[in-house]
Amino acid sequence: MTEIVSLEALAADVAPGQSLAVPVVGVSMAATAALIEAGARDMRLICVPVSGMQADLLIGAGAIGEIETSAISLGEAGGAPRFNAAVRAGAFGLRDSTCPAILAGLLAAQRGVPFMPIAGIVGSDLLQVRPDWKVIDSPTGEPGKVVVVPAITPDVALFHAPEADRAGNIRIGRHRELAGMAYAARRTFVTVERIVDRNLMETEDSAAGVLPSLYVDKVAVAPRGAWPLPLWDEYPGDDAEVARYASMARSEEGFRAYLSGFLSQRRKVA
Amino acid sequence: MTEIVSLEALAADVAPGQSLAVPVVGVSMAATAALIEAGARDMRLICVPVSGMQADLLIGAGAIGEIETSAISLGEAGGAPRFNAAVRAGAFGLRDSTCPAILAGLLAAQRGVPFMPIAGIVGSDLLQVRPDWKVIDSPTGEPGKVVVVPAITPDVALFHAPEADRAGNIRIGRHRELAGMAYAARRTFVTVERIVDRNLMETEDSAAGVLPSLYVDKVAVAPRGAWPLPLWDEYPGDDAEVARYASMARSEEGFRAYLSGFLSQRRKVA
Amino acid sequence: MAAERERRELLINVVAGLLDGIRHVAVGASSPIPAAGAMLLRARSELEGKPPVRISILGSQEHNFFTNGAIELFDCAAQGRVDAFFLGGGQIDGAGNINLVGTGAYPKSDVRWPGSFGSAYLYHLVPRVILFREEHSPRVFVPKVDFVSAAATTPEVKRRGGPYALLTNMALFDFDRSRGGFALRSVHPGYSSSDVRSQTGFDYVEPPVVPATPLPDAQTLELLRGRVMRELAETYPAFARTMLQAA
Amino acid sequence: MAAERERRELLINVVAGLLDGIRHVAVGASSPIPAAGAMLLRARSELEGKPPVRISILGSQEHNFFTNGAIELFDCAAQGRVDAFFLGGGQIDGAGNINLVGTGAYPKSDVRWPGSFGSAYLYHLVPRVILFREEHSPRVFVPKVDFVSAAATTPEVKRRGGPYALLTNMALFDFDRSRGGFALRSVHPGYSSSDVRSQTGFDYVEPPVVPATPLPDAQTLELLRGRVMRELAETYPAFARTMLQAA
Repeated sequence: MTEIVSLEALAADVAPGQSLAVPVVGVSMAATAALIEAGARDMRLICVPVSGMQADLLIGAGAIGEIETSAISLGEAGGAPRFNAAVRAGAFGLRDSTCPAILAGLLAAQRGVPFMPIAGIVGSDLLQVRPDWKVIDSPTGEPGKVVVVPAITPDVALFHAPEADRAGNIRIGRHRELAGMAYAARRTFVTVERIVDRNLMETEDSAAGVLPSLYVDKVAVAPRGAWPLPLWDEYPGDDAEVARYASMARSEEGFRAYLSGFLSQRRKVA
Repeated sequence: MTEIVSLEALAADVAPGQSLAVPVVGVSMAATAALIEAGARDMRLICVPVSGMQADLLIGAGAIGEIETSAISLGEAGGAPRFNAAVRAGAFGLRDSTCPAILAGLLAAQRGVPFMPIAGIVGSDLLQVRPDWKVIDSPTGEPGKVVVVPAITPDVALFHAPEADRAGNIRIGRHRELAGMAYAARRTFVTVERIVDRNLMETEDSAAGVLPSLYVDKVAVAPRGAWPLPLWDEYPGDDAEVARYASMARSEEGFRAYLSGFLSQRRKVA
Repeated sequence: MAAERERRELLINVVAGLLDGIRHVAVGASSPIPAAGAMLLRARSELEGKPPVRISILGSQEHNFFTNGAIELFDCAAQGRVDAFFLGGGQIDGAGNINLVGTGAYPKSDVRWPGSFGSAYLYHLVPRVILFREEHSPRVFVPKVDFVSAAATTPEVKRRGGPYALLTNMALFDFDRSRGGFALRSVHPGYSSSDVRSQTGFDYVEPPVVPATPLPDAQTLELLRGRVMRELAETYPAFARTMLQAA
Repeated sequence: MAAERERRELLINVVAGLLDGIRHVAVGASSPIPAAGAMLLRARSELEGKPPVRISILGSQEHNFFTNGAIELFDCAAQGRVDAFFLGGGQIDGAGNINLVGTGAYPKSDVRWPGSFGSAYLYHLVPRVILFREEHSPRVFVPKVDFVSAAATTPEVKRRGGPYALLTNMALFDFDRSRGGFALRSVHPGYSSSDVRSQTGFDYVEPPVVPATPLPDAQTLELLRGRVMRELAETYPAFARTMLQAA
């Protein structure tokens, strides 16, 4: 059953070498700071299906051993400087992907099958750099070549959401890829803005937007836990802060200065 | 975009020989009556993943040319008499399945891939009677034998739900297999208890339980449209009526008498 | 009526025992005895301070932890998140295979049953599948099923799931997966091991002395007749009513 | 500022023309010009009584018709329910292949871009993919991309999707799928066809007389500066503000 723990306890339970799945909406920047504080290292990051400042911070902090992603970008603020530098330096294992392939790999894990077929992709050089992807003749149904990708089973899925209830049910709204991460992962850790007393599963309408506690191992409260990224229905992104990061992180020293400020800022909130 | 039409117009737009996907929760008994009134015949019924009185009525009325299902049963009221009689008589093509295989076939259509792998099933005689299912060696990921099933693309998906809004968005709550049917199908027809003026996509909570109008071709209003079956949040099943059906439908004559009463009853409601 | 209640209470108590140690059990629709067994286990675990037991009852609003539609039970089993499930069968054979399709030649079965439901899948994926069939007769327990809806053992593939026990009105059997067959564990009061032998169409292992299936003790009966029946009434009002009226 | 506004208005008008006839267009995040083009088409279709146009803008709350998470755009495209989409590229070559990964040898790219996003998939599945890249230079338009994120043509598989046109700051090209290459359709006012030739690193077909890309007419400008900018402001407030301030 779901445990309600402190942010520190949540972060401390991710071991070096483990794979960590993170989303693009509902990013737990609070847990990211806590992971860095806890000295996370050699993590295998799985971006579902892309990432931005969260991945760049973890990379810059030296926490990443391998990364699987369809893209790392700061959006309006431009390229991800620590990612780009680390790629040029060959600082970690790089598994370039394409969005639906990451989602298909997670679905294979959700379904308990070793692989998942996926439309498109043929002709892409991704097939050259991903020898774990294969092109096969469809064994049944309409004949034709189909790409298949292996299951992705993250050790831990980690995200941030507006609310949990006391039982550990999480309100995710339409962001069903958050549920997909949890179904596929061995364990799921969630940070939330707040814990509510009502049962989120109570009505058909509210239950429709809920990840059941069955899939949730740990919950920690982290107010403004996505900052400076946005959280739906709660707060917009702090674009100026992301731009400030983009500018400072261009150099290693600038990144260090930003990171130290970011960690103490997050400590103040917590 | 979604058209709002009469029940008769909705039923008239299902052509002989077409495949029709129907669910186990959110059954449109109103459209079933309208289809029978319209003289539906040679339909290929796809039960998602099982059916009961709806399939049995269509079978008894001679509307079914082929049926794909994991089971046909009247639940507490026992076996489905017209189904059982028709199977013994070889009255239609029978494609026996198992629940997750039907859902996997629909998912393949949703994903635009020709097939879908599925766990389990090995050793079942279903593999003998379903030559379209294959056992393959997994082409990637963990080695092992895996069953694959072909895509199922229904011509029409048909179900009943509590509400549509004016744009054709449908409130389905947690019953996501209804969305799955619609994603997979070429066209989707929905009957509803009522059409509401508010936008069902308005809030994150309400949107989470909505099938978007993008997938909905026709909507018809049919009050108590699932009767005598239940509709979540609206009314319980009329178990006495289903039991009366089960008893009458044991004979061909009894079935005829029941059907005639059922059709005039439904006409009165409409 | 009182005898019928006792029969059911014995079965519910056996079910609770078979489920001991699980975290999540799923129960099919219209399965009041398995559901009551699961509720008895949940109540006991709570009283004894053991880890909580989660019960999913298909089709129930109250006992529904799922929000992803019809596939979720199957996905959940595939992920190893369902520890126990119940299956029945029009026919069950000595190898543990079950038939939910029909008798005679397929497809024009002599007797047609509803169909395989999710059995072909769940039998592979749920570690503790309890075969529950009240009618104990040679027409149910056959040497070889006419149609294998779900196979009990498949050495050609890795699987975590399969039969764990078979519970009937007369007896309780264990299933030995390495051997692929049943062994009589106990016979319910009122029957003898030779009654069981004569009513079972397949062969099975039998210990030299066959114990009687234990009756529920006083504390269990109190739980069962109180809290468990109240909880059960939310999902199975008719069943709970009969049980209470018989009291 | 006024010149910048005119440049954008021309591009928006071309985009609307390229989308003519579609029912559903999806637009990536941070793509104000494609989004404005789609909104212009929607407004026009409404005025002319043509079938309604649906616009999905990724990451927008207002223009979000999806309720099934990140996979839904991709599923929707696979089902044939997305008629048009926009892709860019750090490099685009004469065969229509695009590179969103980086230059030089993989994986230690000389210049690394964000990554392939969904391009490898959507290029196969969306019938009308419009390549939109404002910078028109030989470093973008190369003879052969260093990394194929998404391939334009793949005779070895059946596909409904692929490039339809390429729109830049200087010109508009059509893509011929049977030949697998571009043909210059028109050059924007202020540039000549030899400007285009000198700034394009790949070969392409050029008609004997190259027309100028038409400017938006008065009615279009009215729609664009009024209704379309108001609608755009919901999703791209900063962009809409610049456009209005330049007026």
